[in-house]
Amino acid sequence: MWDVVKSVLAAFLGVQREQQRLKDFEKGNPVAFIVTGIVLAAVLVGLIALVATLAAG
Amino acid sequence: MRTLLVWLAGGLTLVGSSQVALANGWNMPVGVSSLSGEIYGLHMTIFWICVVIGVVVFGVMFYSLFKFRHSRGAKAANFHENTTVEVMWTIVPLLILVGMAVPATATLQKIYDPSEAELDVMVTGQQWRWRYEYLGEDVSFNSNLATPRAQINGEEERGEHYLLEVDEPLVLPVNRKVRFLFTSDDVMHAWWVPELAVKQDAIPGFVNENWVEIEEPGIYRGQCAELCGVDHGFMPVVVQAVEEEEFDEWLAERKEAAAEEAMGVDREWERDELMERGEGIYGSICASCHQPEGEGSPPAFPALAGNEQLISDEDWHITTVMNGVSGTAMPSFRDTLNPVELASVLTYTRNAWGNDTGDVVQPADIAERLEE
Amino acid sequence: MSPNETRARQAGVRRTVWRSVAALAGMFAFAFALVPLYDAFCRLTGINGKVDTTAQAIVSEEVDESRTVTVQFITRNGAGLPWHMQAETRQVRLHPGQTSEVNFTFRNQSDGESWGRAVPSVSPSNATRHVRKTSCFCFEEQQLQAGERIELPLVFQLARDLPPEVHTVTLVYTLYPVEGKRQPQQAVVQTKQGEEA
Amino acid sequence: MAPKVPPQPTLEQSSTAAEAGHGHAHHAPPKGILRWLLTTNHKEIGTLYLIFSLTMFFIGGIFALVVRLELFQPGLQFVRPEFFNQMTTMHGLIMVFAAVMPAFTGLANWMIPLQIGAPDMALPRLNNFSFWLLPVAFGLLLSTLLMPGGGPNFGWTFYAPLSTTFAPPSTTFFILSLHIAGISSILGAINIIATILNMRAPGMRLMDMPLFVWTWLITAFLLIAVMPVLAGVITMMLMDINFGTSFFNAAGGGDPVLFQHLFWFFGHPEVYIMILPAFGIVSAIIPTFSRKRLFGYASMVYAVAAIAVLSFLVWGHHMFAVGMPLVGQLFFMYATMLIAVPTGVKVFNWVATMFRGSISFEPPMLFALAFVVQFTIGGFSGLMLAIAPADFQYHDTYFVVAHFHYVLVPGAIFAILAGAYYWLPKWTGHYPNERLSQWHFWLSVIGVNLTFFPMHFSGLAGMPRRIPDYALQFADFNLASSLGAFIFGFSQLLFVAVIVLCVRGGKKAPAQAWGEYATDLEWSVPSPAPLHTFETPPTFERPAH
Repeated sequence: MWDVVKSVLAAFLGVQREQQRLKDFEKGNPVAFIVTGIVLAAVLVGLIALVATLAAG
Repeated sequence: MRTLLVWLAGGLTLVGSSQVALANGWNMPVGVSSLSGEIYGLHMTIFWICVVIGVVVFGVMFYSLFKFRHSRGAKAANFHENTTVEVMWTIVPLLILVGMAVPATATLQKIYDPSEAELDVMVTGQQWRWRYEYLGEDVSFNSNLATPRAQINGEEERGEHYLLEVDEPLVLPVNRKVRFLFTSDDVMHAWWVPELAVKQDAIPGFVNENWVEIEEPGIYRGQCAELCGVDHGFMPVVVQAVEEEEFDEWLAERKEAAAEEAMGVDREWERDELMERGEGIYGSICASCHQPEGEGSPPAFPALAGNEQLISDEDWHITTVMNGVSGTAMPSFRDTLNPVELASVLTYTRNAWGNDTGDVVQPADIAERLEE
Repeated sequence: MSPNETRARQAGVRRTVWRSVAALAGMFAFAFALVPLYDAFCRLTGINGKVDTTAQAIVSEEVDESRTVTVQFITRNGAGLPWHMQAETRQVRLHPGQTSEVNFTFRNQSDGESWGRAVPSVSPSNATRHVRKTSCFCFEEQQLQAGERIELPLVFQLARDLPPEVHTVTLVYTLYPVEGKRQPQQAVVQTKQGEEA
Repeated sequence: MAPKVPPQPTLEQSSTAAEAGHGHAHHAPPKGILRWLLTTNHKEIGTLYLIFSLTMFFIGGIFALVVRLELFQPGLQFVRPEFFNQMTTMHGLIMVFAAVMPAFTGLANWMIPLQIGAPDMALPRLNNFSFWLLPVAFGLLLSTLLMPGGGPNFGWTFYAPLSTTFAPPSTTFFILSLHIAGISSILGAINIIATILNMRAPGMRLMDMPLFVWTWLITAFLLIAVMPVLAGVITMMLMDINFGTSFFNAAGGGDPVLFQHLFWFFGHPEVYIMILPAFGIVSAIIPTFSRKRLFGYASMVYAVAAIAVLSFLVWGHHMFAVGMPLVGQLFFMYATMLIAVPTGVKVFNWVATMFRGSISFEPPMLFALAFVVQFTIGGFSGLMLAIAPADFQYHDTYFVVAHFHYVLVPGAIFAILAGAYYWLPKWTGHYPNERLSQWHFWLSVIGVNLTFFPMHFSGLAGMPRRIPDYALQFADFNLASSLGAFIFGFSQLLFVAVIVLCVRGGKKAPAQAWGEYATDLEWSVPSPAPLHTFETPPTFERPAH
């Protein structure tokens, strides 16, 4: 699970090693990646919103 | 390769010379409001950060293009990833962005400063003029483009403030916080004066607010910044900032003038008097849609010259001008023109361009309709 | 390619197409769902000065006498309605927690009856949620007979939790004609709604 | 700078099935116009898309030149403001929906099956239908110019209520044409997704696909997500105009600001729809002419995905001046700034690909290099625009016009031109004329920069967008912009000349027209590519590391 999250996080930053990606695509379940992606995107939205709320005081 | 360098040099010279020739007014103005300087500073900071990043990135790129040319016999290396480098060029830009966001957030917070204002001005956008109301002061007026059509059409030499001049500027005091309320009568407009660093949309049916504190007296010019129809380009904003005492005097004078005008409503007006006044009002308010000769531009803007209904039905004519027509560009003028102005423009349109009805609409009649 | 492979491919294509079509239908519906969502979001956050158009209850809470807030009333006449609307006062000064009543006069200056609606807007937007209206002419469409004049109240309370930085609240009402309700025969069936408000 | 083609390696042409006749029962294609009307061949449909897009590019370009002619000097000289507004609106609509988008769809039609080793698109008949919707849609749109009251005059963003209550009578036809164009895009997107997901050569995994295919896959998802929203918005407009609803009309309890939220929820991803495939093209060209593998293939894919996700979170940055609570401004500002990260990654990867390569400057490479530099300039101004307090000064000025034209003209359009030069040998079997291509490139670069660079200055100095006449202090900038626009516009005729010459003859191109570093599957079929390719799927072999 942690591996999936790590890979998706790497995707968000646009950074990934060749071997890791090969591993992902050999072993990984695409649905897991998509779901993790959506969840992390929601987390990102929440995070930006949180920072914005804090900054707005 | 040599051609490339020659062209590059040529291009740079061109850009450089245009900057020198136009040194006056090729960048965002520093402005005269309490926040405009800060916004200018923010703009320049981000600009220079972009320049530095650009120099580094394009530097490496052009170095590579020059150094690793195939024609020089360069042999390609065989690397195609490097996690360290990739993490670096993700993290470093992220930090730079945080560095940009901090001052930007601070400035934004100042823009949203809600402390109490000393003067409230309601700004209403209308196709194609601005209307200013000093709330609680009984002073309000329309502000129309003052540049003659002859200049626009090239029949006359263009003046210094071509397209950026109005018949009545918005007069504001310096060193007082002025709160603006923006709204619109028809479509979206945007009120913008670069030197004041205020740009806010005027939305029909809704109000928006913003504020300014001007620090230097002077005349500041801007334009409507949201496409609002045919004459979007002919809807300037002019703000005249004056010392506080001067402003108070001006406001008192305006109140007096309004009161005087109201007194004149009751007397019987001469036809010529109304016609003359009406022609002026028609030119600044009506002509942009209905055209200077009343020919209109159908289907959007009907002709007034020779308009059967207008000629035969005086009551319909008066109600239409007073109340406007819903769902069209024809606004209601009951609040924006006073009885004398309404009577003048009605008399004018009933008698100009061969509409010779001979009718004289008296200000007193209009006032009575408004009172009812 | 073997017939089996071809068939598998075709099945795959069919599956992809159906999923895409489902996603499309979902997004089209989502676009329309955004309209009420946006409305709800606006009312929740006060974006755009949108206010509730239904009556809210007055909350009995302690009046905060340490603060005084100016409430301005602005009335505007949209195009096409021969009415005149005016607030009896231009502004009131209130403490948060206090309730206030202000009368608005509506006059139909034509010789036909007509329907109108006052569209409310509040500025600044962060005050929107803290203006509780228990009674407002803006909740309903109004009908006026020829030459009729009515007075309608606005009863509202400034919530005590009005953000401390707010000193002035502006309530703006823009009067618009109600389309399709200008025919007298339609209007006859309706009872005069103004009196209920 | 002639292309240096190494001796062609013997290719294992896994039955590219070029040999005429060859067993398969291909119906004799109908002759003449019917052949083009009824074709279901991805290459022919691709050609149709590209020709259509080029035609529309010139029509939209003529509209732009009318605008630039009027703005050549202060005053109203050539057209009235009514017509000027129609020209700016039509220029935007045609360029976005009829030139750039169909050009990418055309390239996708031609190249995606070739790049993934498929015999055709997954849904060939649908493909034909989605193309032929386009001439209908844009014929209708152009015809509105002749209707009473004129064509659309409310800007390509058609903000309500200017586009509803106050719109010319032809607006209903404008909505209809946009609906048809939208259906065409959606059908195209479905077809592309179905093709990419199901028709890849055996052994080719998603992460083996060329970047052009990847970027198009993500673009197609974006299209499916946002085109229905556009359809929803224009349907609401249609109802407001014709059926008395009040979605965007304050008088009936609606809200004009809602229109902008919905429009930009579609509009911002739409911007990426027009740039992501460009990333794919450039990512194919730079390695080829640097004779080196693309740096960070995986990061490139992920960066595109990240940009696509973020594109749904930033629509509010088009609306900073509309009035929004502080929290909203901050949210959209931060989210927008974040997009700079994956975009930066892409630029860095391209530069790293060139670094220590062996670079030559054939026409496709020239356009790709110009793309990288000028797209980045557009990116910088985009970053400046993201800063909300400063955006109050930039918003709706020529600074914005400069920004999005840098991203779309030397951005998207240069990438399309680069792609065309890159694949012309595959399409026609001949190399494009070197000298003419060079002229085309240099005149385009000069023209584009002369047109759009001064717009940064006029915008900062205070010139609003979409005005038919301007104050005297903007005169010099506008003079330069107009000159540049005419140089750029007319130099595109050279491109037509290049294509015509290339179709008719020229230096013969081998299968691997740009050398051994162009390793994608399209280079394994002969040049010109025969009408039917990969009828027996090739076996994909991963390049050895």
